Formats: sequence, structure tokens, C-alpha cells
Amino acid sequence: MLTAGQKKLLVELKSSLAESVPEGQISESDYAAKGYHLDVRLQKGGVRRVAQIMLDRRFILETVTAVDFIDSFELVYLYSTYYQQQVRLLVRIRIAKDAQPYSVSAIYPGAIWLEREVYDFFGIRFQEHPDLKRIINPDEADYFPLLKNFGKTKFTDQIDDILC
Amino acid sequence: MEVKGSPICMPSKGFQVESKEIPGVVGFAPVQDLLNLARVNALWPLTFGIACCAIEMMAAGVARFDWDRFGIIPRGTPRQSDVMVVAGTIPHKLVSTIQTLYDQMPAPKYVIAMGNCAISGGPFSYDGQYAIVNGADKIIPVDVYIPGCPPRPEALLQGFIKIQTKMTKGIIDANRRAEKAARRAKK
Amino acid sequence: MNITQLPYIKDVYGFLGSDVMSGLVGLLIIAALVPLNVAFLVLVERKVAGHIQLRPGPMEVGPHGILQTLIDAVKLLGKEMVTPSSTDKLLYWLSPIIVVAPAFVGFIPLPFSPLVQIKDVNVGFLLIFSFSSIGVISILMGGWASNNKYSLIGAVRSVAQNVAYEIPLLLATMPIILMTNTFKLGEIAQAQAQSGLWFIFYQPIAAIIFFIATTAETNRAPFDLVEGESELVSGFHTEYTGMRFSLFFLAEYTNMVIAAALFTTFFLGGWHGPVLPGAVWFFAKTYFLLFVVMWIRWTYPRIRFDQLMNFAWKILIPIALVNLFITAIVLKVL
Amino acid sequence: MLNIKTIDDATISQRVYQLNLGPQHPSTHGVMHLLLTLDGEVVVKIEPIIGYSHRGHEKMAENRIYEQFLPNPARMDYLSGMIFNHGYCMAVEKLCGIEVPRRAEYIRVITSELNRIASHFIGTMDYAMGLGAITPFLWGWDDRENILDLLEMISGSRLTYSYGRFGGVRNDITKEFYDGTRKFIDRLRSRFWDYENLINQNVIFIKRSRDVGVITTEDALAFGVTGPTLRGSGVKYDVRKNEPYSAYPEFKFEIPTRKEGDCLARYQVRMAELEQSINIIEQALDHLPPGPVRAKVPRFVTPPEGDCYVTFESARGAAGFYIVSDGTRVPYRIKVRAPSFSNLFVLTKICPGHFLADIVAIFGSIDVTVPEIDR
Repeated sequence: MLTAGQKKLLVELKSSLAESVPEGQISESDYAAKGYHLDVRLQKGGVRRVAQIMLDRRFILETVTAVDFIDSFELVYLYSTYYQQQVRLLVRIRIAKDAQPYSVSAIYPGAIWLEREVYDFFGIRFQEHPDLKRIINPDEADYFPLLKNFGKTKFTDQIDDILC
Repeated sequence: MEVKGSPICMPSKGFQVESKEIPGVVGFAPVQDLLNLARVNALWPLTFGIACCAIEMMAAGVARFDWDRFGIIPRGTPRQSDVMVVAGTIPHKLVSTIQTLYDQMPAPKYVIAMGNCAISGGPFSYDGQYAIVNGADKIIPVDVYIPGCPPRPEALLQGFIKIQTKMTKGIIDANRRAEKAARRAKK
Repeated sequence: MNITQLPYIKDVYGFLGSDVMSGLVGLLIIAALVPLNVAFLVLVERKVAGHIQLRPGPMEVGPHGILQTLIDAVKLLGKEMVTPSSTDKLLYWLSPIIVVAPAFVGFIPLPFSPLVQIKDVNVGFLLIFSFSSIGVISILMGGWASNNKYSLIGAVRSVAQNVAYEIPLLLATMPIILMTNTFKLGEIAQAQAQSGLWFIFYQPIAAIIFFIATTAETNRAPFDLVEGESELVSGFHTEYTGMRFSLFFLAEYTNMVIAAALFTTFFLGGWHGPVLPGAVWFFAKTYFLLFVVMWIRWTYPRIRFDQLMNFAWKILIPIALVNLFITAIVLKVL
Repeated sequence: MLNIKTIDDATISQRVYQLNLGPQHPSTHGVMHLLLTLDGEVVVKIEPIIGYSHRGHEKMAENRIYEQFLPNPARMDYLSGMIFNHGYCMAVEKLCGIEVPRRAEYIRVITSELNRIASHFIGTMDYAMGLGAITPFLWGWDDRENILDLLEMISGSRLTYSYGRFGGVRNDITKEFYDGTRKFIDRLRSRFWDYENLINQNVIFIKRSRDVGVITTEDALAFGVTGPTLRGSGVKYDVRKNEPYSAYPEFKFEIPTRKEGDCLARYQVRMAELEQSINIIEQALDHLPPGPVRAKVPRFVTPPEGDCYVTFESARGAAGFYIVSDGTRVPYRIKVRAPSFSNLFVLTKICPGHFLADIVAIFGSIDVTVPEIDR
């Protein structure tokens, strides 16, 4: 039940994203079930190119976060706009555990803190970030808490003992 | 068990304050009592709210549960406050701040650990927890614990009253003297 | 006129009736009156604040919380006198003492009633203002000595504020001096009693400026930037504990009483009143003014520092000058 | 405002000193540490240091089943605890595809709007207290206590609610709650006249708030600012209207905005939102549908593999839950989008050039809750 304006914007977005990030797979997802309209999966890079397109279309960068899939990280960027139609876009990129992605803080100043938080919890170092240091955990902390191998994480096979 | 009419925060029947005689305590009783009475009726807490319990502490200072009736004025600086109400969770980043604040407070000072987080880490303490200290008594000596998450403002007021009963019976000073004597004896 | 100037006193009591003795008795009365006054005022302030904020205020100590301030004082006496190591010891120790001294001196020339006046100093009005600026020096000393950034900002603000508001204060009282051409407060009150018309009707603008300037002078109400809790933690007395902190408190409330008493002497006819004896009228007017100051404190937020300065230099002083100018012309013509 | 650019760097370095509006300060609404670099009383640089009430919510989520994580959202933003609680339930319902009965949706809207009113009372009156007026703070709390009584009647707690469940709410609202809310709404309408006289037309309040801390729409866009702080700068963005969720499409209400973008505009937006919330509650109470309060849901939900993002309008802005599930009963990753996190960072852009007293005002007008920032 997308409105006409949203459909037009989505089509235009897909076209501009496709020609700027050719190797990315752009798929439309069901907003009712997923909460976002477009799911952009990038392969090698292009995070900053996508960010530049988003800024030109007056999207805001809602969150930058990461998910630790044991062998690799998945960086997730969420863009949404409120100027024209209400559209939300989820950009994901799989990076190796020791990869150093580029920071989008040059385009979105708000990303400075968001990326510092990702570094603080996952240890992902962003290149060209103005001052990449810990933001929430104590500065002298040497651990990255949200990694799956840090501390006690209940994996799927240990469900029984948490049945309290 | 059918509880009719007894207000929720009345202490259970088994609660008695045992004031056994502490040997070797020499004090000028009347002056000490007058000073204790004065300290009891003018407890100035340090406004140091960390999390949700801070909102209930503010609620205790507001028109409905007004703690000004007991002569309690919240003071901004540790220099002029008697009671430090640790209201909320204590992360590692805050430990040094709490300790410096506690040291800056002048001599007859007391601490109220308000809420489960300040007593034992509350809902956030589990074996994989990396961020918080499990309880305020691990970093500063605590006199009164107020359970609840967050405790109701009346519970905080009862905490203040409990500290008042402790102060007027001199138990806190006696305990501290007994500890000092024990430490000296051990040395 | 003073009770000791009655003719028969000197020869009947000999030395007992001499000026020196009356001065001593007067100082004793001040030493008793001032702390009692402050204790009462602090309690009234907390009660007024409570009732404005829909809550009862102190209730537990004594009947209806009357002894609350007494208990506060005893508790503060019992507190440890912390002297932080990084402070400038001498200034830190001296500043609370110097802040209280001028507050006591201010009571000498105040004409409580035709007979009751400690010493009708012939430069009474100048005496009070000059001593009040000594109080500012001690605040600066206290703020500087406690080696704490917040208190330094508070102290520097208090100096700028008092300098800015001393001028409109004096300019506002000049028309009164022109009208009664005397500095003696007793005679000013006497002039209003004889003419029956209080000076507030002659000089409404001067009265308003005087009231605003004294509220700012005593760091009260919307001008309490020196001890602004929400910005500077506790302003200049952040590092003071126990009895030293209460001395600052004592000085602040005494200055408030002197300011209100001056307003009643200059504009509300001092002890002049129809039926009741003089002193009752004097204290009634003074305490009503103090209630107004407290009432303002609990309704208005604090103004910013540059607004404070602009208000004094750009608005109050020009108006005070114009008012003085007009009074001079009118007096010349009449 | 003093123009910082005119002072060249050489002189700045001598006259500048650092002041800690430290973790413990009367007007930092919790343990927020603002490291100010001051030149005299004018702020040259401001750096908020956070993390003083970090409790590791997201790490806890990874070793608890979905039901066990229910109490946590309310403890993140405890001023709008009910809204966060319902938000988390909505996120899991969207993930598992659970259908919520209409009566439960209405009850969720009523309790969320009551909680929003209570949170705005603290936001606005704490701002007024930052300026030095203490009486409005106590008047605002007086009204807030009535709301807390109402919400305590049905949910049992005053601040940190666990009233929402997957598929609806814990229990139905009682007749007492229904009449209590009606009475409360009438009383609140009569109280607006008091606030109008005490604060809104207070000359000093206006002079202290006008043209202080102006956030332009460009800054708001670049920093991801949402909520009343954004609506104060003239952008009409409210998740309840732009991305209608729960039962909000069935109610008629407008989104108050102001163009100036200064502290006063943000204050007026919050006060205007009180009236809108009352309208919503009244409409919801009038058309409260009968029916069950909770859908048939298995005792432990097991969402399918995949991820989903749900956003909702908390009192501070567009909050959101991004849940990644690996098909088991333990969430693989829960990311909470805290609106205060982005709203706070805009301070570094707008504060230089203001006075120390303004910093307290701007920080109060942005109305952040610290545990929501630190999570």
C-alpha cells in the first residue's frame, strides 16, 4: 500500500543507486514486515557514495550499527527521510573482522558519534574519522563488549538453562 | 495472608534496632545527643541522581511527598551536604567520581543506597555483566539500603527516617569506632 | 534624637548615660537582633517558598517547624570545618569574617523609632553604602581563595554586579538628600513624619530604581547570578562548609534586612504611622518588603549576566540621572 | 552573540580554560559531563562526555529470551518508559507477525500519551529550573503525580513500566482508571492558564530563551535530530503522523511546530504537544472498542530468521528497535536507536559563542535522558 509519491521516489532512488553503486544488490522489501522499503546490499564499498546520494535527497542518517556474524561484521546504515514521502532505506555491507571501512562523517557530521559507538562496542576502526576514541565505555577499557566471543553470550544451543 | 489496613512500607514486626552497649565508648552524652538531634533534623542530601531512582528522589522533594518537612534541602556541592543518596546504577566510569564526592563531604557523613542497582546491581547484575559495579557498598560505606526499582518516594523518606533513628542511637559512630579499634588491634 | 540626649539622663546616671555606654548597649542589641532576624527570615523564606510551591515547608522541628533554622545553625556548628588543601589559607579563613562585619555595622544609623536609634551618625546613609562594598571584597576574596573555577566565576560576577548597581542606588537616593538636605537617616524619617506625606509619592521612579538596585546589590531574586545554583553549583561559597557557609548566609540575609530598612526609611516614612508606636510600623514595613523580595525570588527565573549589565548601565543609570535632574530643577523653582 | 571567529587563535590559547559541567551538577539532568572550553564566560568549544550511566542493555539482550528483555526498554528512557515498552513489543510483534487486537492498541495509545504528557512536564519544567525558576518545576510535578497514580493503577509501577506484552497489554483498564483519566484531563485543561501566566508570559523567561541555541534545519538534517527539538526548527516530522503505527491513524491531531528553532520554540512545541496528547486520549477514551486485551500468543515467541526495524515517537524523538533474529528464542542483536544520542550531539555545533548560562538553557531545552544515550 505504498503511496504514489513513495513509489516514484523508490523507483528514482533505485535508478540513481544502481548507476552509482553498480555491484550493490538493491531489493525492495515489504515495509509492513521489515520496517524499511529498500534493502541495499553492498559488496566491496561505496558506503560514502550512497551517503552522498542520500544527503543530496535530504535523507537523515538514523543509525550506524554493526552485527557480529562470528566470521565477519555486517555494517548497517539506516537512512530515512521526512521531507517528501516517508521512505526508509537500509544499507548493509559485509566486512572482514579486521577491515577498516571509510567513515561517512565527512558527509554526515552526526555520524562522528555513531561511528565512535560502533568502534567502542565492536572495535571496527573507521578511516578518516576526526577523533576515533571510545565514547561510552571507560577510556582505559581494553575489551569490545558486543563481540560474540566477549563475556557470556548464550548461543542457541544453551536455551534450556535460561528457562527461568 | 490477609493484610488489612497496614501501610505498605511499615517495617515488619521482627524489625528491632539492637542497641547493645559498645564497650569503651566515652562520649559527652548531652552534647552528643543535642548535636545528633540537630544533625537528624537538618539532613542536607547531595543532589547526585544517576538514573531512574533520581526521578523518584526528585519526586520525594516535590509538593506531594515534600521532604522539606524534615528540614531536608538538597545541596549542589558535596561540601555542604551530610547525606549522599546514591540513586541509580554505578558503572565503572562513575566509580572514581563517587569516591571523590564521598571524600569531599565533611565529617559526619552518611550514605543511602537507593534502589536495587545501588544495593546489588539490581536488574542489571548477571554473570556476564561488564559495565556496572554490583552495589554501592563495594566502593563507599553505606548506612541505609532502600530496596525497590525504583523505590517509592515514601520509601526514600522512610530511608531518611531510618538514618535518623540510627544517628540518634549513635550506632553509626559506635560501629565506626569499633571498626577503628578492631583495625588498630589487628595491626 | 537619641534616648541618651534627653537632658536628665547624663547627670542622673553619670558614666552609665554617656555616649560610650549607649554605643556599647546598641552594639549588644545589634549582636542579638541580627542573628535572631536572620534565623526568622530563613524560616520565613522556606515557609513562603513552600506555600508558593504547594507544599508546607519545614514542619517537624518545634511547633509548625519554627525552630528549623536554629537546628540548621547547630548542625552547621557541628560540621567539620574542611579547608581544602589547594586553597589560599589566609584569605579562605578571613573571608567569612569580613563578610559579616559590615553587615552588623549597617544597623547603627537605622532609625527604628524616634527614640530608639543606636547612633544617628551624621553621615548615616554614606556609612551603610561604604560598608556594603566591603562585603563585596570579602565575596571576591572567598571566591578567589577557594581555588574553584565555579567560585571564581561567581566572585568575579559579584564584583561586576555590585559595581554596576551601586551607581543607580546612589543616584536614586540623591533626590531624597536634595529634598531633606541631610544625610542623617533620623532626620529624613523625621521630615516625612512632619510633612505627613511619604517620599514615595514625591519620588516613585526613584523608589522603583532603589528597590531594583538593592535586590541586585544583595544578590537576590532574579539577579542572584553570584550564587546561581543551576549554573555555578553554589557560586562563591561552593568550597565552604559548616559555620563558614552559615556566616555567608547570615551576611546575605542581614544585607537584605538593611536594604529593606533603608527603603522604608527613605520612601515609606520610616517609623511614621497613625496609631501604633514607631518601631512597630518600621518593622512591619521592613518585613512586608522582605516578603515581596522573597515572593519575587520564587516566581522569576534568573537573568543572564550580560542582560544584568545592560540593564544597569543602559537603563537604570540614565533614568536615575534624569530623575535627579528633574528633582533639582523642581526644587530650584519651588 | 560574541563572534568567536574574530578572536585569533593566539589570544584564544592564553585566555581559554576548561570547565567541567561535571558528572555531578545540579542542572545536568542525571550524570552528563559537558567539558566546556571557556573564554571568560563565552563557550569556545563544548564536548559532551557520556557513558556515566551505561548498563549494557544491548549485551544483556543477547543472552536473554525475548520475554526476559521486557523490563529493560522502560529503564533506558525512564521518562517515557511506557512508550519504549510498547515500542519493544511492537518490534517483536512485527518480527513474529502477531496481530494485536484493537482494544489493546487503544490502551497502548492512551497509556503512551499519558506517559508523553508526564515526560513533557519534566522536560519543560526542568528547562525552566535550569533558568532559575524553581516554582514551575514543582507545579509541573504536581500534575505529573496525578498521571503516575493513573498509570500505577493499571500497571503497578510509577516509572519503569512492564505493562506491554507481545500481542497486547498485561491487563485491561479498570473503570476507576477510565473515570480518573477523564477527571485528570479536565483538571489539566484548567491548569494551562496557570502555566501561561507563570512561565509563558514571564518576561525574564522569554528574554532568556529567545534566540538562544538556534538549530537550523540544515544542522538538524546533518545531525539526525528528531522529536520536539526538530519540530522547534520548523520541520513537521512526527513518527505518529509520518509512519502511523498502532492505532494512531484513527485519531485526528496536528503536529505543533515553530519556525525559530531557539529554546523558546522548543519549549512552546512541547507545551503545545500536551494539548495534542489530551485530544488523542479523549478520542481514544470515547471510541474504546470492546474485546480481548491480548492476542493468543505462545508462551515463548520464536520469531523467524531475519531482521526488522520498528520506529515509534518517544517524548524525545524518533526512537527505534532494530532486531536481528536467528530463528531461536534468543535475539541475535538488538540495536536501540536513541533519539537523545543524536539530539545531544548537535550541541557541539550550536553552543560555541553562547554564555555559560545559555549552555545550561540549551542543554535543558534539548531535554535528554542520560541512560537512553548511554544504553
